[in-house]
Amino acid sequence: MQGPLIDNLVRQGISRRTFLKYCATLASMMALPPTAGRAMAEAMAASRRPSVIWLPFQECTGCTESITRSHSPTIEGMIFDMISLDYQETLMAAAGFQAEEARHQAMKENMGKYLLIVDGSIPLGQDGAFSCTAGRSNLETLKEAAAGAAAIVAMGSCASFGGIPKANPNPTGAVSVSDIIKDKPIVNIPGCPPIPVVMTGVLAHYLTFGTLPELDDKGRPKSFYGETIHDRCYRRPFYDQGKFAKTFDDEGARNGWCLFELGCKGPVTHNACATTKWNGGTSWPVESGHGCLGCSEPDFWDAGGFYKALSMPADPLKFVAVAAVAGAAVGVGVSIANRAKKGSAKAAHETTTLADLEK
Amino acid sequence: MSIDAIPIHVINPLPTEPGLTGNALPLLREISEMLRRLLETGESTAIDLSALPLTPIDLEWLREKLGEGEIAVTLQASGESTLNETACPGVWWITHRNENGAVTSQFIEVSFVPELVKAHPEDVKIGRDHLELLISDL
Amino acid sequence: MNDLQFLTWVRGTGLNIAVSIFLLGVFWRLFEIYSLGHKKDLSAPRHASGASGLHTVFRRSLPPPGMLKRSPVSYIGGYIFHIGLFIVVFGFAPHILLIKSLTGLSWPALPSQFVNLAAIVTMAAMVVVLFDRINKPVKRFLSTFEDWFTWAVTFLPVLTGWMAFEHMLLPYTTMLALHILSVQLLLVVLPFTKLFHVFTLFGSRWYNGRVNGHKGVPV
Amino acid sequence: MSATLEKGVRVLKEVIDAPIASYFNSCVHCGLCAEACLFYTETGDPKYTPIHKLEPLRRIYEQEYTVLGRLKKMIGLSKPVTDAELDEWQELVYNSCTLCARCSSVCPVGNDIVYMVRKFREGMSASGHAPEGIKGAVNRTVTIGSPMGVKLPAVQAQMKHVEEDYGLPIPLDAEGAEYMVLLSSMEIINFPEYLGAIAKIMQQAGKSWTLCSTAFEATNAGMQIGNSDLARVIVSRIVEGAEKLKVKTVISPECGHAYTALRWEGANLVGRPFSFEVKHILEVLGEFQQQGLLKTEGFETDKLTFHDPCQLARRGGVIKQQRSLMNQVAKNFVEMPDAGYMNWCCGGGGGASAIEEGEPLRLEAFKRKKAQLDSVRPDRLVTACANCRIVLEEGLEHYQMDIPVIGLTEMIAEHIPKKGG
Repeated sequence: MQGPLIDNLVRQGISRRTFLKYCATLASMMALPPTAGRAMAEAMAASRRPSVIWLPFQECTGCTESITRSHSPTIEGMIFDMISLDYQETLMAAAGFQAEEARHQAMKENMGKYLLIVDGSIPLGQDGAFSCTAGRSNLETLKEAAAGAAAIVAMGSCASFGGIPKANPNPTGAVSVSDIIKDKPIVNIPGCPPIPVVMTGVLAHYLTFGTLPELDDKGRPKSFYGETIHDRCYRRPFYDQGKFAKTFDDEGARNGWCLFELGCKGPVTHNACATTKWNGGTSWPVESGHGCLGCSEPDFWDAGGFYKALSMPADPLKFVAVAAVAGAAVGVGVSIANRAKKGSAKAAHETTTLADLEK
Repeated sequence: MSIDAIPIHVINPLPTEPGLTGNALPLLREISEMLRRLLETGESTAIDLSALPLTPIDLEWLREKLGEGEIAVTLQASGESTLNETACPGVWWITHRNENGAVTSQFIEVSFVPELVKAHPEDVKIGRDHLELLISDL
Repeated sequence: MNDLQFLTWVRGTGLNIAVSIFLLGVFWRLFEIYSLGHKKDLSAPRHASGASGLHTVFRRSLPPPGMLKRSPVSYIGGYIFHIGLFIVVFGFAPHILLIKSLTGLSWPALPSQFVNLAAIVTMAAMVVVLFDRINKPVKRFLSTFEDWFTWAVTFLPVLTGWMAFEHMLLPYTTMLALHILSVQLLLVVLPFTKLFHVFTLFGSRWYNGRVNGHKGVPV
Repeated sequence: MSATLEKGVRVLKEVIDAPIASYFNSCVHCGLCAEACLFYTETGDPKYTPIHKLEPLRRIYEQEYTVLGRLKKMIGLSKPVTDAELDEWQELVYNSCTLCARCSSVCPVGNDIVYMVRKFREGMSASGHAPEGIKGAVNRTVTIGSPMGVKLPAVQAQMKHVEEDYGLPIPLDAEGAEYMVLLSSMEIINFPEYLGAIAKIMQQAGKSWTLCSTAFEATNAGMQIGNSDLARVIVSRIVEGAEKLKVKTVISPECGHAYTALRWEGANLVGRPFSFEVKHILEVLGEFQQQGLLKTEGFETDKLTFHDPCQLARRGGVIKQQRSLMNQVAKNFVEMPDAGYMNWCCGGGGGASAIEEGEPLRLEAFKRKKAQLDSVRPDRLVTACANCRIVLEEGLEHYQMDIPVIGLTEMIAEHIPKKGG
């Protein structure tokens, strides 16, 4: 697969116009000016194919699945042709020493220039023994790979924020990439899994402009994570009218009413699902009748349960009964003391006579 | 699979935004300015309609004001795209759809011919090679 | 701690602490106040219809003759902000869900936009009432730190709730967390400040009404 | 000579009860009670805000009976009440409060502020902070028998006069009479017509009645100063007198505080329910009127209005009787604004009229009554409280308003046809 990207695409039956159209749409999604679409198309078409090393840590391969496997060949999948994916355990044919050798080779040849993609969280517990590759802990591997990377892309919620492995009680001591690497530009592309077009958008931006796109305070590309699911949700008007589905199969659910009461985390979840949708624009969780889980936010797994509305207590109120009893006990104690005090004041009462009116 | 096959439908869709936001009118002035530039310098320009705070009603209003022109181009590329000339020649209304027919992006392009309609020299070369191969085979 | 963790904390541990202190305070204070007891009235009662503690509990919600004119801001502002608070607290769907999850009680919600409007009106009325407190010599004279503090503690939840709803100033998640936190502050201080009148006002009206009811005076 | 701060605080600890605790915890400092108090409305001075008059009591409550208050006192956030402070509060608790209870009837959270003032006076008097004027009145009531120093011979002299003037017997110590009539010393000295009026009314109704030689005086300065022990001494005389004479009903005279002291506080002071009924003279007249025992002839034709004594109307529940009695004898009876339940005090109730140094403030507060009268412009003012009557007359004179003040009972009696005439 040598030569410019466009040749590869054409070989796979994707026309230049299709690619141009795709780039225009991608630029639009990333809130770039229309001219950027053309610039991206030109840059990517003539891609200089940077070396990319993809490290999987504590992950489920869902992120890889999301980006590379769809029901039909997609441009997202094809776009991987514009990079030189020099190490990806799941996709690469090589194994064992051969694979490790490829990684070291790529790192050496492209020192300071390669892009590092990470999916999965990094376990710190038991000296990192929970997840090792080639006899080395993920932590070591990450530190080594990050040292020579131009930038790091944390793919998915695990790499971005720790994800499910970090969920309470976090037995492996999982942390995110940005918890460890502090001296490299890091883009977080959270989601469980993340939306494929975000990955391609970030790659396209990097290839076109040589920089990472603008990020929010959690390191996510603003153009995709700038707004909440709730803000862009087609069910939003029902929220404003106070029309809520109460169960998953009631009249309200059938009428497409708001899923807030069923635990939808749309209001606090920043992602582009409502606009990009999933599976080639077929649908997305809320459209299929289920509330948003909030998977692109840190610690979404521990945010009080998927089926509990945001305004409901995240945990059962454990101390209230004790507090009520304690309050009553304090109250009774004070009452007894007060009554004793009042009683002794009464007992000490000396009948006032006229003379007692004077000091 | 098309979305219509999924049996969840909004039975009582809400009426769309009751009114115009007022953002569409300045856009007409912008387009007129873009046309002036096209005539003076030959420079093509475009507006990304999804980047602007326009309601469906705004878009409808804009579309209606710009009118229908003589040329309507249909592009089959990972879903259908339409590149329609408006009643103002040089102003093109471009809608990209995906394989499912959903609108993925919308542009107004001000150019003599939309960029996407023109054949790329590389493609023309491939076509010529293909044609020459065809002739030599005859 | 990031914004979602902050939100989860206030929804979990924070709420737990706040509701516990609130309940502890309420029980403690109610016992402390009402256990002081009072003497039985030995004078012969005079019965009159409409004169009783229960009557006064309700009747005292209306301004006595001539008073509305003497202090319109207190009454109208007070009505608006109390009713507004009631609408906002008990009419907004997410609040009802919270109450339902805590008590099992539930009722239909009001449209969110209406609640939003009520919140704006409530805040406006509260600002007017605050201005009246600053402006009116009597109110200013009576006011202590507690009066300004409790005003702020009551105003903040409405403000933060409204700003969260309107996506103002801060991201929704942070604002929502601040909103819940401000409500918790309100819950924590309520039993120990003049805000406790939400409980004692019924007792006070009842005592007043009963003393007068004994005399056959419908107050 | 044993009044001390410590004693005052101890007495307050005794009287602070659940209602007071509830009231202090309910107060939101809305200031509406000020709008109901004539001492504030006429002076505009915020220190006359009713709830503020209780500030030392509030602190004692908080420091003695709440955990947080105790803590605040310990760390110095809540200062102990001092003699100097109570001295300063004397004016607020006595001079500028007539126990009229208008504040109690407007408080939106339902605080019975006057209930608290009454209790606070217990501590004020026990700590030696009661005003000289009321102390003198208490002294005279306890030692001589009446706040104005009237003794039995003076009463007997008036009885004789009245018997001569009206030609009707005034019974004294008649055992088994249905009614025992009490007087206020003002009626004995200033308004002897009252006794004559009673004689006429009782004769027409055919009821037996009597005065009591050991209990002719109804007013209770002990209650006004706020000392239950002394109030008990005074009220016990009446109870003993009524029980000795075995009367069915004791009639409280046209005096608001006498009525409250006897009707509502009396049984609580002596610690047991009465074996007789207590009625205000207007209640008795109202009953006679309903039973057809009160027949009058002729009408007053000039413009009359009625001043409701606070203790009778707002604090006593007697509101309708006076109106129907007025209408029986007056053609041109007009009501003042706020009349009846929400009437404004004359400014001299609750012992305030006995405080000499409080007079300038009383006269200032009288502007409220003046405004009420100005809006009606009556020819004469009728009331049913001898104390109100004196205070009203003083105020009217000060503001040079030529409106005579008369007692309702006397006015009714004037319309009772002479026997056989």
